[in-house]
Amino acid sequence: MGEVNPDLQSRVVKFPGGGVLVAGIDEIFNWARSNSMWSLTFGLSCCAIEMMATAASHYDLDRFGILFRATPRQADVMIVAGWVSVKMAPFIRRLYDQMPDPKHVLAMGGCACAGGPYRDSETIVKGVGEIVPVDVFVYGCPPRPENLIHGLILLQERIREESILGVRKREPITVQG
Amino acid sequence: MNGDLRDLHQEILDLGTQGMVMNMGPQHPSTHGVLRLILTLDGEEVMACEPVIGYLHRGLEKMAERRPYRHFLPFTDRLDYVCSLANNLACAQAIERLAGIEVPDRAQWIRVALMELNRIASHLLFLGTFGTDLGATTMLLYAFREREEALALLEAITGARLTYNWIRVGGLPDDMPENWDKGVLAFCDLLESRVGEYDRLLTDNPIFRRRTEGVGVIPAEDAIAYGLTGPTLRASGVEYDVRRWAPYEKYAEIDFDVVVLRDGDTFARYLARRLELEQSVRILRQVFDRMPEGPIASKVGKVLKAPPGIAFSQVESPRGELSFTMVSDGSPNPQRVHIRAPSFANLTVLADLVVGNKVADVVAILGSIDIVLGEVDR
Amino acid sequence: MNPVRSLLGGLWKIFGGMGLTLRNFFRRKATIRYPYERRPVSPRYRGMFYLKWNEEKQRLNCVGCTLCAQACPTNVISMNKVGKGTTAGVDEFTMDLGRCMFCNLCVEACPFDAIYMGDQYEFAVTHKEGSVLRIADLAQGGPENYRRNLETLRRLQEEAEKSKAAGDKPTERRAAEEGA
Amino acid sequence: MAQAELKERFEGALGGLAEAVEAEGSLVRVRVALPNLRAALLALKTSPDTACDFPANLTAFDTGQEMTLLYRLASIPNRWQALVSCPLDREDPKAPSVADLWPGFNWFEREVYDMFGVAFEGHPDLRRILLPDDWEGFPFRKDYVSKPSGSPLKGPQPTDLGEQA
Amino acid sequence: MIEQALANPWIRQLANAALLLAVINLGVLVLIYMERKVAGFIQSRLGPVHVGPRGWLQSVADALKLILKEDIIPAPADRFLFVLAPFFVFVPVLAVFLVLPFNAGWVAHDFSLAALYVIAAGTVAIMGIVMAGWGTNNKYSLLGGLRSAAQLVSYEIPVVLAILAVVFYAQSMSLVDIAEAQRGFGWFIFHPPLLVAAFVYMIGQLAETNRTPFDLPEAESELVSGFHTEYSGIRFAMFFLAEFANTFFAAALAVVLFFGGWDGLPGLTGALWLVAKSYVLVFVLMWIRWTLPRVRVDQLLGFAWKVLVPIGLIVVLWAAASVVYAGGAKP
Repeated sequence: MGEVNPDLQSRVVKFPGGGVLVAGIDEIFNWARSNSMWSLTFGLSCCAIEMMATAASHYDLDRFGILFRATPRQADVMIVAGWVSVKMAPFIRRLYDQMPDPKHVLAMGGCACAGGPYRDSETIVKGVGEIVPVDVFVYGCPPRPENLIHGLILLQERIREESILGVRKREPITVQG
Repeated sequence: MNGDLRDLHQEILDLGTQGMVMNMGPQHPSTHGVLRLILTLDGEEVMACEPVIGYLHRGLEKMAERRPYRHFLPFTDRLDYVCSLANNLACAQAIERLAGIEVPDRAQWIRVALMELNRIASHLLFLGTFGTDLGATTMLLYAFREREEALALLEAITGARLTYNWIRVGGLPDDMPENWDKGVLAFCDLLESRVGEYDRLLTDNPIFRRRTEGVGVIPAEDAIAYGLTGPTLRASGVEYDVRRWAPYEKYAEIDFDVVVLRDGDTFARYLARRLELEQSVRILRQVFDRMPEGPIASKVGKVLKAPPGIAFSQVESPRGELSFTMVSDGSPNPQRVHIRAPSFANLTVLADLVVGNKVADVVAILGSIDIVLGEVDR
Repeated sequence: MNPVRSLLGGLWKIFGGMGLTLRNFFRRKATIRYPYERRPVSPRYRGMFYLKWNEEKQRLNCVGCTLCAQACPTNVISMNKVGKGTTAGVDEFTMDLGRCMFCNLCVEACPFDAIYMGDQYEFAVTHKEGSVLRIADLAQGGPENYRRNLETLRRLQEEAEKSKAAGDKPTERRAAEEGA
Repeated sequence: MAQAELKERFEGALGGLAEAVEAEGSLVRVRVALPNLRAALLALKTSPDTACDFPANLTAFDTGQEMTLLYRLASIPNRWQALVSCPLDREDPKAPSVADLWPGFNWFEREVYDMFGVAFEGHPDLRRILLPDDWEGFPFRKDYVSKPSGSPLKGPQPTDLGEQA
Repeated sequence: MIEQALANPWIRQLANAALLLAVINLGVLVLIYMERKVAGFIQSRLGPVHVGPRGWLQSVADALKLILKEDIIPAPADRFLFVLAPFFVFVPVLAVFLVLPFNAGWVAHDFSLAALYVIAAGTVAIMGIVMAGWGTNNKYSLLGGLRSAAQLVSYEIPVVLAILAVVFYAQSMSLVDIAEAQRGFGWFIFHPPLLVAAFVYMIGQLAETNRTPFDLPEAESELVSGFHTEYSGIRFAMFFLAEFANTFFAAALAVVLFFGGWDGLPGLTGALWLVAKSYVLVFVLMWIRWTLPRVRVDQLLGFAWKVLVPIGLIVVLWAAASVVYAGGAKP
């Protein structure tokens, strides 16, 4: 995820050995980031119950260093668990905007991924991807806790491939909600 | 309710003190989903509260009108996703009553077992989240630990963990797997031993008692006028349990107590659910002794049509009376489906109940009403 | 009540709760270390959907009758039928995970014992299009059996055409009626 | 209790307010005309013969030709309930509010307003409840035409959806 | 050369401070790991296991990640207060460690009013929390900040009273002297008045370190994250570190005051004994945290004024009486 700013990239390569240095730092920071994905408690519906079950004793997300934070300011990953209604959409966007970079979104469940069984309902957004960029889709209705963990591991792998110089192009988005 | 307090607040407002408007939700750790509460605060005290709902609205009743009767059943799973089977049952019952379909005895007994097992899972979730609302995070983990066992049993029979869709019009899709009854009885024993632990951790805890006793009292008359149902109503001293009041399936033949408490406060609402766990265990123990052999589904035509008319079902879901009202015009699709969601009715009381309490009590009271936004918003 | 007694009583209750948490501290933990160990799922578990492979006939059981698609409340399934009667089969069968409710209605609707829901439940992907599964993913035994299924169907069709030429019509019609 | 007796009780309590009363099991179906609706509901609530003081349900349905309100009131100690139906004027649906009699019906009336556009006269706070405030039309009416939904976000569109969107 | 430099009192103090900072930060990382493990074990799960061997590197990963996060200052916030607040919380916590005696002679700076200094410096942190609450311009934060102010003002008194009782026994306000007075298992906890004082002190410190059942300023289920709701990245890390450093200090101070400081069985260095005893106390604090529900704000204040302060006063009188009439700890 995230496009590398070509300007910045070319500048880095010009330094002798700079590439190696950046790679080393990248490795360390990506290790840190992928192992400390604090996620925003964003339970919307059914999937939220499975998300809670994943954090509970039997599956224990804390093993991977994943904590649930209530405030978007301290979260790295937004797990959107459940269907997104038109009424809710602006709030999701705002919460996403409130999260500090680097941030990732995991859509949990068929509804968050693609509208799910409610795709022919007028009040439902056909996937949270229409509102925020999604990194990992976890299908299932609702996904088993193992499935969510699988998704989170995929996200970890994805984060490890990123570079700290990867700057996501962000433009300020005003949401009137 | 709290009329004097509201007058007092009006006086304070007239004096020129300005309340602070605080938005709780839609994304808030303890609104149990996406409920938004617009609170007007005077310091820590709530002067007014306006719940805003509809953040999960997906027009489920509208979707039902576009589908054949049977196609709507899986959608009902996602109403009250903590106790899906009760929704399945309520929907199936409404269709059965509308179309005049009988259900075989064995299916009715299995349905009772499923209901109670699911009620246990739901009440365990309540105990856990209620503990978390009051800061006792560990309760959540313990309750989920036991809930996971109940889910494993439900998974063994239905093949799903949360959204079961295991009740069909006219019966059940499949019989119990082998040794399932033994598993359930073993779980009953486990739960009974663990319930004592919950008491030690939470029910007997003096801090917990102080936080909940005498907070958010609903008198019996108010509870009736607001149309509350379920443990929320029974905690106020009204004996209304659909399982007794208008027995469905085999509940008329089962011996159990309806948990009725007098105080009507947050603690009573908690305790009602906690005590219902034991009643559910009691029911489960009776079910398997009395289950007859026989078919588990009656024959229903491929295209299900119902004669024109209005029928409604009443089911005691863990949150209260769940009722599907179905209007048929004789075509394969229902003309109108209305879902009387217990959480929706129970939530109406919140706005008046929290006035005069502290912010922390709002969380406790909301938790004790035990809502599921999926069925509030439909 | 005597305030001192109530204070001490409260403390005693608190110690009771703390005793419980300490006991749990030393109890066996409930955690399943998922990527390294798996919890067995119920044999009835409704996970990933598959088309049953019939080893004897060397084909998929599915004859493309679309009963499952009709039974689906959310239009998850679509298929392409080839041939007819005894030679009927599918050469394309897609299902959309993004809409599926895993409600089992399609499985119950199938009269040919052709579709099932298996025990696989890992559906995480990094691109949205990953939700649509084609016949090669769905066939039991994977793309290999999908290819063999096509071959069998082609062979059956050729045979049918041969026998049609020989004027053996009635059996075919009966089979077609059963199929519908 | 015998059905005939139950029917008599209800007829006695309602006087001439009801158009039809039928008993079936412990359920009494009552049909009321719109002008008598509030009086009939009040009679059901207050009359000691019926004592239906529990607001169990309120909904409406639209057949395309006719719109009907459906109240369900229960009497908890007596174990009976009444299903009151009241046809409405479909062109200009209006009904008296009973939110003052049963605060529990407050939200139910708002919901019926939200979905069918029935204006409850005397309701303290008749606004949309489930749908967004700026929604157009009343979706549960049979003549409602659904619109293709536009983008969920108002204002400037997000530009950084990358390759996923 | 190093010896020469260290002879300079300024450089010496700076070196001490730097060493302390490093030790504290390391200790805090261990503490965070411990907290998560303890929470996990109590809750019948494992806690961090996959990051590094047995999850040892979990807090390192967290810290590194927090450093890398975008630093957001919300537009409506009071920039000055918002930026300053974390320092106001973090620095006093470090400052109090200066007077903590780890072993005989192992103290960065000892002076005769150390006990008073600890109380005074600790109070500055309240300012930071109130500043964070106000400066963020967020209503949750504001409520959290106000709660914090009320809470810390109330619980400061029982803590001071408990320390006062110890001072009576030790007849000195220097923490070194207090620890010295308990040499040879003459721990103050064994004296009945000070046993009660220790109780009062621990409850008061639970409140001062904002831990459940008194974590109202950041009550997650009510105020999202309380006063640090809007803080992200490194600024949040400072609050986070300060909270744990504070917890550790509260436990270490309790050890010095009541549990004999570095006194222990011979064979191990005194400092190790002190740290070990502190960790046991920290474990108790965590154990309490993961067992009890949270109290309400009025109950919190009521408990301080109606229960803890009277008990504290009685303890002070009791301690004074036993020092004067029965000789107390000193012969």
